[in-house]
Amino acid sequence: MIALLLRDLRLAVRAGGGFGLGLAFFLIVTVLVPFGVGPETALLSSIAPGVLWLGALLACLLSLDRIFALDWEDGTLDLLATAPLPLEAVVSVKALAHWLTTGLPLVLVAPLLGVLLNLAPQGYLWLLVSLALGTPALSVLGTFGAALTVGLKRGGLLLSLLVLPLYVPSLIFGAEVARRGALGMELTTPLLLLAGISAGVIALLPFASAAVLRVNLR
Amino acid sequence: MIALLLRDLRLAVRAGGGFGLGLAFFLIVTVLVPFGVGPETALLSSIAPGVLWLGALLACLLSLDRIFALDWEDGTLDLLATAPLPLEAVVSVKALAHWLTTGLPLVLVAPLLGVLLNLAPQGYLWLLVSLALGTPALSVLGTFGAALTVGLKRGGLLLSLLVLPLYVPSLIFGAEVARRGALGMELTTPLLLLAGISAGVIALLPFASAAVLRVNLR
Amino acid sequence: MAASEKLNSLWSYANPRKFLAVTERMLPGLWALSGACLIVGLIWGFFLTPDDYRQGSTVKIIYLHVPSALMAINGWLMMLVMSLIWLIRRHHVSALAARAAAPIGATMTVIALVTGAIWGQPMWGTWWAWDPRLTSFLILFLFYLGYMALWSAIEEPDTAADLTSVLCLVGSVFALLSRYAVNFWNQGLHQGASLSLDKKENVADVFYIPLLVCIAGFVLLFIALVFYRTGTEIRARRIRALEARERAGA
Amino acid sequence: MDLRVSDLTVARGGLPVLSGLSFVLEPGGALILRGPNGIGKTTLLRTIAGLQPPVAGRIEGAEDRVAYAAHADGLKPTLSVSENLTFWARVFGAGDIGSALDAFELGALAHRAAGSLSAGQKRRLGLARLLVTGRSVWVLDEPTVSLDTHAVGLFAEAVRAHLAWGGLALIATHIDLGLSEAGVLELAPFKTVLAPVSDDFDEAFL
Amino acid sequence: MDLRVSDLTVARGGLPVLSGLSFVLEPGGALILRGPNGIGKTTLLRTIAGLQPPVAGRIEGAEDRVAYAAHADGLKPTLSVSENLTFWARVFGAGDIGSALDAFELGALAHRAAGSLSAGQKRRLGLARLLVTGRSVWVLDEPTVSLDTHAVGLFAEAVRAHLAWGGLALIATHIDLGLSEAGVLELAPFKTVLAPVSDDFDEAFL
Amino acid sequence: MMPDLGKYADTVLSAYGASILLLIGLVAISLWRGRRVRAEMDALEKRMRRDG
Ligand code: HEM
Ligand SMILES: Nc1ncnc2c1ncn2[C@@H]1O[C@H](COP(=O)(O)OP(=O)(O)OP(=O)(O)O)[C@@H](O)[C@H]1O
Ligand SMILES: Nc1ncnc2c1ncn2[C@@H]1O[C@H](COP(=O)(O)OP(=O)(O)OP(=O)(O)O)[C@@H](O)[C@H]1O
Ligand SMILES: [Mg+2]
Ligand SMILES: [Mg+2]
Repeated sequence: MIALLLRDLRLAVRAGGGFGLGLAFFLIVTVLVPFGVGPETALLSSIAPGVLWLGALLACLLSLDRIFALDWEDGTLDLLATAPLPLEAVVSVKALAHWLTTGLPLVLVAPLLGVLLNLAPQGYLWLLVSLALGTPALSVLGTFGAALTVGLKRGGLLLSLLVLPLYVPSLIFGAEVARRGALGMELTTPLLLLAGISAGVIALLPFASAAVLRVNLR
Repeated sequence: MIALLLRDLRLAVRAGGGFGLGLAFFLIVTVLVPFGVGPETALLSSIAPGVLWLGALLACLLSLDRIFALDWEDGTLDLLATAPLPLEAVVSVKALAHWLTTGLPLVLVAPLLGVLLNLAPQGYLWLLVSLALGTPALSVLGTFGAALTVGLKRGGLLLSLLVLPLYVPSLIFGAEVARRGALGMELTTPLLLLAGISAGVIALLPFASAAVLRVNLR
Repeated sequence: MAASEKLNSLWSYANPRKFLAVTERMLPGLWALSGACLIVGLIWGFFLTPDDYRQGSTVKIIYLHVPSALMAINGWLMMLVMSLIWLIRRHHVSALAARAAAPIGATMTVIALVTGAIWGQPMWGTWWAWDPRLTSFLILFLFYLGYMALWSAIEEPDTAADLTSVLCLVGSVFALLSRYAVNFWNQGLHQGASLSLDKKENVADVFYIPLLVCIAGFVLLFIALVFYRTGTEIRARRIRALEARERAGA
Repeated sequence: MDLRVSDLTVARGGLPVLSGLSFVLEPGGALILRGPNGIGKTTLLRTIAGLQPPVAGRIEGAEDRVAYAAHADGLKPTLSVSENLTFWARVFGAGDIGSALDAFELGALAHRAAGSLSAGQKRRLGLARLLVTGRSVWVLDEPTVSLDTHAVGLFAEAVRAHLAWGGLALIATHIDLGLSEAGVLELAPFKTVLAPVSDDFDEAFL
Repeated sequence: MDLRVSDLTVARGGLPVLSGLSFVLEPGGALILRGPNGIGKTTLLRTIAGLQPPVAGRIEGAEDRVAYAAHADGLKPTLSVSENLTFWARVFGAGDIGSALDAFELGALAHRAAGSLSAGQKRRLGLARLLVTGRSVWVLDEPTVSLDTHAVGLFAEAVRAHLAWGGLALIATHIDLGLSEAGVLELAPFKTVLAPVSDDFDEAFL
Repeated sequence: MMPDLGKYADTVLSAYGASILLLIGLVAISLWRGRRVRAEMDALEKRMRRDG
């Protein structure tokens, strides 16, 4: 299992492995927003928390199809399914590897991009906290979506369609925490709800993902 | 050549072919924006043109890797390169097929999504016009990017990274047209620039794409 | 004893042949009844009810809006039940019924959204507002879309049934979650002060009886459509099997 | 432990392709599956490997004992030959990769990225994976595709060593492997003959 | 027109693998390339097909006359067998697909999606593609992988018909194709021996 | 017989129009596909009975 995690991390940092590309996408989306909506500082700073959360979510989303697609194509998944690892563990490790290579870097770089969008000074801490609590759920939900679509050639966009509505609660509470943080408002309730969703998803969804993956392999 | 176009269109509408998924992504991004930035109508309506352009651009971007990746993986590209079609024509047909299956539906559905973001009533016409003029350039530029990254396993995000800067001018002028249209302002200059970019790109870029593709095949 | 027997006989409708035979007999009646209810209810509502004192004639939209909104939610619930039955008992008919219901539910969602949007224009001065009810309906619509897209993307029917059923389960949980999330995020306009229907006491009957007739019409139409479309799905599935046989024979 | 297959029916694409298949394979035994293209060899092997459920019949002695090798080798092009092998050795918690590399003469290629190997070299690496699984039932689908005659010899030796150690091997192939001691099972007689159209829909879904 | 290869050097991964290769193939002639795994057969065939440039030497008579068939068949899994073939027939503007289907006994499968074929059936479809190109130089990389003996016979017949029509064929393979009339070129002697590291940087880059 | 819809006539009529169109469309598509599939199945069954 650790072998699997290490392999996934190693593959991600190898040439063409995609590490850092989620980050780059996040950066570029953030940079493009001012081109789209215009450069007024006040407007930008009022939409900054939401845009950063959205950007992180999209960057995460786009890297989802890497979770299983390559392993499916070259037959690794078939072999893993006959290996002495429970598929639930495989799925969880995959989600963890995805978070470590995509979610974590996004969390760390988000404050930097906040500067580009004139995020209010008191907003940085809560942006960081909300992303740190929310992105693991995004990875686990994404793993579920990836397991659902793994058999389909180039299921990438179908994957997005399936996963995005699942992301809505996390996005709402996460962006709410970040926004309230930036405005200096009270934010315990959304923060708890955000954490609750993440905890529930991490605890339960791997079983659904493994079941779905098993169906897709047969 | 018509055979190629027809085949691409047919593949796109076949199960799992991805037709309509670009659309779905566009829809979903537009829907998610209010969750991120909050539901205030005035705020939404002021960022609407920019967000719609960005959403269309991202939806287009995400479907780029379909242009060549599948044909590369199953060896079709090798075979096409040895076929009696000039590679420039292949590349142009691919771009056209991409626009027909992705760009055109985006253009047609954008006004509907404008409603969701409370776009100002006078903005609809110009949103439509700017997208209709701008998206062909996005497809052609994207084909170039796809040709650049075709050899790379899972080059999807690298592709985004390469193509996004190329999209910036189209995005700036396109969003400017849509925004000025929504505000009822004068918009001839950005409109002409947008159309100029599209025309230039369509006329010249296929040669670059074909050259790059040839290098990638060897 | 009797109860379990009854249960057994209920499961026997999961046999496609029997299902087809039974629904075949019921369908003409269902079509007629649902058509009658819809026509009576809508004509009654449209022509014979008074205007509301604040909303004017727009209140007549309620006869389409509320029943379709109800059926949009109940359609998903029915799909959830059918998915569970498929996952537990593996009756093909239930999986196909869930598949057949999805486009109906999606259409109902669209009707609710469209009538709501049209209604919102005079009432709230905008086609669309990010009101929680509206928003959660939009999310429901996305779930319907994803569900249908997944069905059509997978070729193997049993695999598709398994995957869409799990999606339906997980989706239901998240549809509920987003309902609460959305409520938390925006208090909204819907059912706000602009709705004089809150004072049900004085106008109740005039609006209510035709509304009930319309709701009955929508429910019956939903059932008729599900029966009919499930029959279609069963036949399509059989065509697939027969064609495979034919090819294998060749 | 024996591998016992009794009255097995396997399906692909929702249609049974082979039925009434029974055989017993004892430790140290090898069975070669033969049959024309499309008869259902791949389907049968996937079913025995536990990747898809059988339609009818039983498979005993396969669970958690199978090392499966299909057309796709499960190799990561960006990892080196030894990294690829080490990964599988650790997943299965068994074997050292040195002897596996030697058995397929991969020593000289150990530090090359798997993606830069030629077709036959890749295949050799895919077969070397079998040696690090420590599993006793080898289920192999056309294992010698792309191999030159020398490498086919290496493969036959590896199989012999596996059998001598008490392993079992089930191999689908179209060409001669030089494994004279192995039994041969011709699959053509087990091809499913579909009954004429029945009115029972539930059955006709299959 | 002859296919002439003179003093050819081909490279893979930035390293020359075969050098000093010359041969002439006349219309109606077939040449079978043999050599151990990794000697450079695939590399040579890709160079002759024009997919990569040669390092040195000349190839004459190949341009726009080559029909290339590699491991990957260029089939779309969602299109049917006949749709796949029709596409290639129209791209090459030649051939009717009926005779190609017949030659590889694909008639019964014509309406099946290519993705649902077995390994050997796919390969047959990939070979049938050659017949609709109307090209005279067939460049084939291990064409009979996954084929059963009957299908190998069909392939040999198709090659013979092609040669009789005046075509040429260049085939890399490890197994016996039953094409006794074809010449055989053993590649092992042409393996590049790299000179010891030279001080001339420009040269050392190759 | 037409009731007076006042200034909201457009609103109400378009709501009714759109909804009824959607309902009719749904029913029509269902019936159309149902008919086609049923005919196809009957033809197929007949053919297969005759052949084998
Ligand atoms: C796109 C917009 C809208 C959507 C998606 C929507 C959705 C819904 C839903 C889900 C219900 C619940 C049905 C039930 O639980 O009984 C409902 C009921 C209702 N809606 Fe809407 N609605 C929308 C716009 C509007 C507008 C603009 C109005 C009027 C100003 C309105 C008036 C009503 C009324 C009066 C009810 C019945 C409330 C009750 O049962 O007490 N809706 N709508
Ligand atoms: N979706 C499908 N629908 C109908 N038939 C299918 C489907 N998928 C596969 N088949 C058929 O199932 C049969 C068994 O395929 P399988 O891959 O097991 O054959 P195989 O014996 O491995 O052949 P090969 O030697 O060519 O690899 C084939 O005839 C194939 O055409
Ligand atoms: N990137 C690389 N760096 C170094 N060597 C490479 C690289 N890519 C390929 N090679 C080597 O080039 C040689 C030629 O490979 P090629 O695929 O042409 O062999 P082949 O004769 O087709 O072998 P097979 O019979 O196994 O298919 C192989 O030895 C291979 O290992
Ligand atoms: Mg096979
Ligand atoms: Mg080779």
